Amino acid sequence: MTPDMKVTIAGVELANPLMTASGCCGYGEELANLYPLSKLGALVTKSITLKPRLGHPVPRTAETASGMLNAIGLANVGIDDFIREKIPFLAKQKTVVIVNVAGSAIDEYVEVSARLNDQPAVDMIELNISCPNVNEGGMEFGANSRLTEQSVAAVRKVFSRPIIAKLSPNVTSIADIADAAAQGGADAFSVINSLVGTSVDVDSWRPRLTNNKGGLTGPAIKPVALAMVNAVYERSRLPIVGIGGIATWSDAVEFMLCGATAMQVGTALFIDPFTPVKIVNEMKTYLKKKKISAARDLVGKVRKY
Amino acid sequence: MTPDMKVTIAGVELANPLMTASGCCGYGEELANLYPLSKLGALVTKSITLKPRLGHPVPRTAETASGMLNAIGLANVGIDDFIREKIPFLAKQKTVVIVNVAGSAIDEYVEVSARLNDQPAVDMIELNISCPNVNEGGMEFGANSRLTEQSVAAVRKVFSRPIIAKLSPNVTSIADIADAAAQGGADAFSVINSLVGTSVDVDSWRPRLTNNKGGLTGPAIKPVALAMVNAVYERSRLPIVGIGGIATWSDAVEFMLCGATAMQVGTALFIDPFTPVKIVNEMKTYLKKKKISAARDLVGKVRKY
Amino acid sequence: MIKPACEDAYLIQSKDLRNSYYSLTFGSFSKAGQCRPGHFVHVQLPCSDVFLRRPMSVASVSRGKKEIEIILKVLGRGTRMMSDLKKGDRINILGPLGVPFRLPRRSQTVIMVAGGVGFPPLLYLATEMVAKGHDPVLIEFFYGGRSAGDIVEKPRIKKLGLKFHPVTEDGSLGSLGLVTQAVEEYITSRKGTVKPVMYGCGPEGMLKATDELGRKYGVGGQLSLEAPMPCGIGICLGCVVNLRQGGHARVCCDGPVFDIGEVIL
Amino acid sequence: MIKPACEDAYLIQSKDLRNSYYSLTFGSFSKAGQCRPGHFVHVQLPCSDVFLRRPMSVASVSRGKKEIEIILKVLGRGTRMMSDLKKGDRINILGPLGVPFRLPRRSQTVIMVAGGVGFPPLLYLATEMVAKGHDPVLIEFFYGGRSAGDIVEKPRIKKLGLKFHPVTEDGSLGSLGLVTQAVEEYITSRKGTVKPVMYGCGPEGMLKATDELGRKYGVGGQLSLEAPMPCGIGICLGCVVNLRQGGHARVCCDGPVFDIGEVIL
Ligand SMILES: Cc1cc2nc3c(=O)[nH]c(=O)nc-3n(C[C@H](O)[C@H](O)[C@H](O)COP(=O)(O)OP(=O)(O)OC[C@H]3O[C@@H](n4cnc5c(N)ncnc54)[C@H](O)[C@@H]3O)c2cc1C
Ligand SMILES: Cc1cc2nc3c(=O)[nH]c(=O)nc-3n(C[C@H](O)[C@H](O)[C@H](O)COP(=O)(O)OP(=O)(O)OC[C@H]3O[C@@H](n4cnc5c(N)ncnc54)[C@H](O)[C@@H]3O)c2cc1C
Ligand SMILES: Cc1cc2nc3c(=O)[nH]c(=O)nc-3n(C[C@H](O)[C@H](O)[C@H](O)COP(=O)(O)O)c2cc1C
Ligand SMILES: Cc1cc2nc3c(=O)[nH]c(=O)nc-3n(C[C@H](O)[C@H](O)[C@H](O)COP(=O)(O)O)c2cc1C
Ligand code: FES
Ligand code: FES
Repeated sequence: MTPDMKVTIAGVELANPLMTASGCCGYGEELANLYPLSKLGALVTKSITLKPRLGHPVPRTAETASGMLNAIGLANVGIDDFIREKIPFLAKQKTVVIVNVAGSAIDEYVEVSARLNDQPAVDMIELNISCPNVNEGGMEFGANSRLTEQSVAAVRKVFSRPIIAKLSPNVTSIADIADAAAQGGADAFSVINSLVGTSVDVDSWRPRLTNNKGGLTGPAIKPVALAMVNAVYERSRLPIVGIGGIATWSDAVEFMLCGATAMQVGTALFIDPFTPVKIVNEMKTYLKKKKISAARDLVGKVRKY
Repeated sequence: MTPDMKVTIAGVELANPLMTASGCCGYGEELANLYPLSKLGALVTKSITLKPRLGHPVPRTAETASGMLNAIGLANVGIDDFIREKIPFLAKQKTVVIVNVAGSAIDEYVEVSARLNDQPAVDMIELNISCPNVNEGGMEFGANSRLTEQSVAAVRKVFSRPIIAKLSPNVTSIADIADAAAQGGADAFSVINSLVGTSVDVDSWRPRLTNNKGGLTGPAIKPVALAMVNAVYERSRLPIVGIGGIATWSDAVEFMLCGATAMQVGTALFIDPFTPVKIVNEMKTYLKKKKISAARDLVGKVRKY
Repeated sequence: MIKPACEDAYLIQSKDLRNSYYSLTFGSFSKAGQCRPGHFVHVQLPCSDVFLRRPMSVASVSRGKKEIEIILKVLGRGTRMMSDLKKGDRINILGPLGVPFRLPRRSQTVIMVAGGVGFPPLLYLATEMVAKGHDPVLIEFFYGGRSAGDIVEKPRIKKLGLKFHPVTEDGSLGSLGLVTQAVEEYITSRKGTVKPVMYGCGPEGMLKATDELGRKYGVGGQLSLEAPMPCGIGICLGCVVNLRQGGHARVCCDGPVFDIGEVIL
Repeated sequence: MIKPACEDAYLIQSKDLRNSYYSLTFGSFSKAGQCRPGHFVHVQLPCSDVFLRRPMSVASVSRGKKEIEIILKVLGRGTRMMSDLKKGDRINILGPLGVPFRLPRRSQTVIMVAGGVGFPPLLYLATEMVAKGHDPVLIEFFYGGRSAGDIVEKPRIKKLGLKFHPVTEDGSLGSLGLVTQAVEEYITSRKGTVKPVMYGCGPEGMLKATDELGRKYGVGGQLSLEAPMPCGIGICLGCVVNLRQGGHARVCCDGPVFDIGEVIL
């Protein structure tokens, strides 16, 4: 008997719980050259902003121990070109399409989300209120409960399908921020975005990123991500999309046990673009061995001491 | 010409900028069997509490990607036995002795610190207001500016030599907490303690730590620690002791460039107990090559974009 | 207290003992001559995909040649990577570590209780005792495993001339059952005639049962324990066990060898 | 667009070319036959101490045998670990990747400008051209380095029968100076007589100078660029360069080969 891999996030059914993470799969075109995107539970696009952005100058990535730093700077084609050039391709893919939305002011989130509301190919949006590059007075939206609630509430008014709030790990209490996002009308959470970090070249004394700092991702951050997924799970009943260092089937199982209904693979795609496909297959083997009939039965089942 | 490795923290001169981190070198006895402790800039003891503590049941450590989790639970001999059994040994070592102080209420910090004030062998104390195991209503002291200021101020009244406040990375703004600690009378900061994280065994569905979560340490967290050291450096003029994932001379140089005057080595001692000694030697070679006459000339010299 | 070395050694031989067991011999280890039975070494893999060191009991030494042997079973990532090592590969060794076995008096009857991967330190202990003149027929070497495949290095054990008692849970080799059952039978059958001393190393359940046997029949001796060991030298406090008298002991440096009855197993 | 493979290959030969240069040949790579000059492969080291893949130009292929060769210079952690690989070691290869060189017309005079570690793709290009019937004497192969040691595989280049122009900054081999100075002399001396096409690969400064030469003298051609490449397939946006026409291009998949004048170097 093949285990049932389907999971549901805010009423949207996914063929399996594995998504590709925002900023780590472009708009899907490159991965579609490697495997049919129908093998993914969902694809999450690069963050879309109102205007096109080139992002920060290179170097904008750096290698670290079991991870990497990036300060791409929300490089993207902007909402106009996204709708014109990318949506037609995405509409043809047999996978759930989640568009990640970013902005530097609430108005920008609202405008981009409103435009996406008219695009039926967009199944959900993921609000990136947690990017170190999105500032209002030097503070991430996602680091502040009030701003989090306000931005989600504002988008809620213009977007009628599910909204996933992508939470920042760079906070004292991620569960408090999750509460605020839920209050604003979020349907689900993505946990976590990258941790703020930096790295310096000891020869030139230059930061390794032109942005001076960036986001730490990859296996290095997995323990932090798992703890935060579990903290949100214990606080809120909304579904959680777990993110952070997932590279193997057992990583994915750990996230589900800690409370994630679905997972996103980011950095691991750079090491092996087939990672989510492999994880789905190997997770099936695991479930069979454990005689578990459905992947969703793992959610939150960690047996705490 | 040999580079000058001496650095000064709050008026206390260290032979070199490398210390061993609290909880990673016991009370110094084991390392003294490997090399004279005079090779260290300073030794920081395991956190000392009022009463002896056995800590959490095992398993209380777990391996992660380029790092580890621990939830030792502040196991220590307690202030009485510390003074009776450990101080005489430490007093004989030709290194600066920093005693790390922990407690679960401000009174406890005060009492332990007052007792240490009478011990001339104790050159400084490091206030551990950042341990995930020290709770007041489920919240770390170090996650809250008010509690941080209060606890440092209370200890300030009873301890006359330098106080280093050890800051938690599990906060929205470590610079704000640093401000609060300075306000309370801290003379220096240790940045950072461990990041909250967890890990689950996918066979047994059990957390890998009986405490369910623990502190992530090791090279995995180095980029986060560097960014936090730099954030505190840009906010405050007090000296910083950089901690987090330091394993090589170039790690140590990165920390100094980001603003650390001295550094602590924790997890790397478990891989190679000689790490700080090696770093001091290799840093000398680096300084010579770069024609820099004193290690302290590196502090804060990162050439930001 | 021995001052351990922390230095690079080189794999000079890797022998596949079947059923995931391997014998690895490392050369150029300056402290080989100071490794006693019960000592362990803390092995750092050359790739930090295995981040922490792994403790491995010393199974034999070639003093003059600065060689030490470990015998391992592939259980997880660290042991798998060790089994993949090739001749000439560099490996960093910290050791010898821990408190070794106290050797018995030469006339004593000795019961060894080895379970699975706990066998290597007892092999070394028996070898050392025989080399030092202990009459091998006084050594009752009980060695238990799931099945025949878990009992490795049989010829080597037998060559020592000791009394070899293999025990398997499926009866595929030696007597059927748990090794501690066989030991209990031995003790009860000899009761009063000999005053043996017991040495045990193996999985948790086996150690617990051995400890109980010792206390029940008043047989003294020592057990070598396992625990997760981040540092191996007493500085992390990750490896503690509860002592019967109260308080904790660190397995890495207060042990790994403890007296029967000392630890709550 | 070629669908790249992502599969394990095996080192079948490692040749020390001196001065930190190595030639590595990997076997069992199913897409060897589809690797064109200018393509690169993205190499994953067997230990994640080197966490990200490393891009390496294809230097030659043995189609039937499913073998590809790369030539590397040890510069940092990744290349050091590659140079330490031993015969039989498994390595994961993602490739072929990128846009390869556009081959010149058969009658064209071709100027190759190779600098240091940028030499491998041009070696492959020249080899392929000659194999396809391009008259080797039409290929002016300029190859620059600090000193003689940076000019590797000389016999192999010469065997192609092309016109070989080594250039060193210290004059220890060939002409003295920068390779682009030698190229400029060549272009000015032949001005009007030939309409060459230029291919360049090498360090940043060399590429910039080659690009300027091309634009100054109206010589078209292509340059192969380098950039830090986390993914190699266009999904991370870490490897961008500024285009002269405005906007960005990704070096990994819009390049690494770009037309002279296309990119702001
Ligand atoms: C003093 C001592 C001597 C030992 N001698 C031998 C020996 O001679 N031969 C042999 O095959 N094995 C021996 N072991 C056990 C061996 O160290 C473990 O099997 C090994 O650590 C498992 O590592 P792994 O990487 O293969 O498994 P993993 O599952 O990858 O290990 C993951 C983590 O768990 C810890 N761990 C897992 N199982 C154990 C265990 N049973 N004991 C301690 N830590 C564990 C590891 O240290 C590591 O941090 C000894 C252990 C100790 C404490
Ligand atoms: C398309 C392409 C083809 C290449 N072909 C070859 C080749 O055939 N032979 C060869 O020797 N080298 C080649 N390189 C360069 C080679 O990839 C770098 O020398 C190598 O990445 C340096 O890696 P390292 O681990 O030794 O150095 P490290 O300093 O450890 O690298 C650290 C980080 O910096 C990045 N990095 C450092 N230098 C470079 C660089 N020059 N270009 C890109 N990334 C860099 C690495 O990707 C890594 O993330 C090529 C690069 C590209 C982009
Ligand atoms: C190169 C890169 C670019 C990213 N860009 C975005 C982005 O545009 N929007 C966003 O919400 N997250 C972005 N992220 C964060 C990822 O979506 C994800 O939250 C993070 O990488 C943690 O997952 P991982 O450890 O699997 O990579 C980016 C990450 C990387 C590595
Ligand atoms: C096993 C272990 C025990 C620790 N115990 C303490 C402690 O008692 N008090 C404290 O302030 N920090 C403690 N720490 C945190 C370290 O002092 C240090 O801040 C942290 O490990 C980060 O440094 P590292 O990456 O070099 O290990 C402990 C860390 C480890 C790994
Ligand atoms: S392993 Fe660290 S104290 Fe025993
Ligand atoms: S390397 Fe990732 S887009 Fe080019």
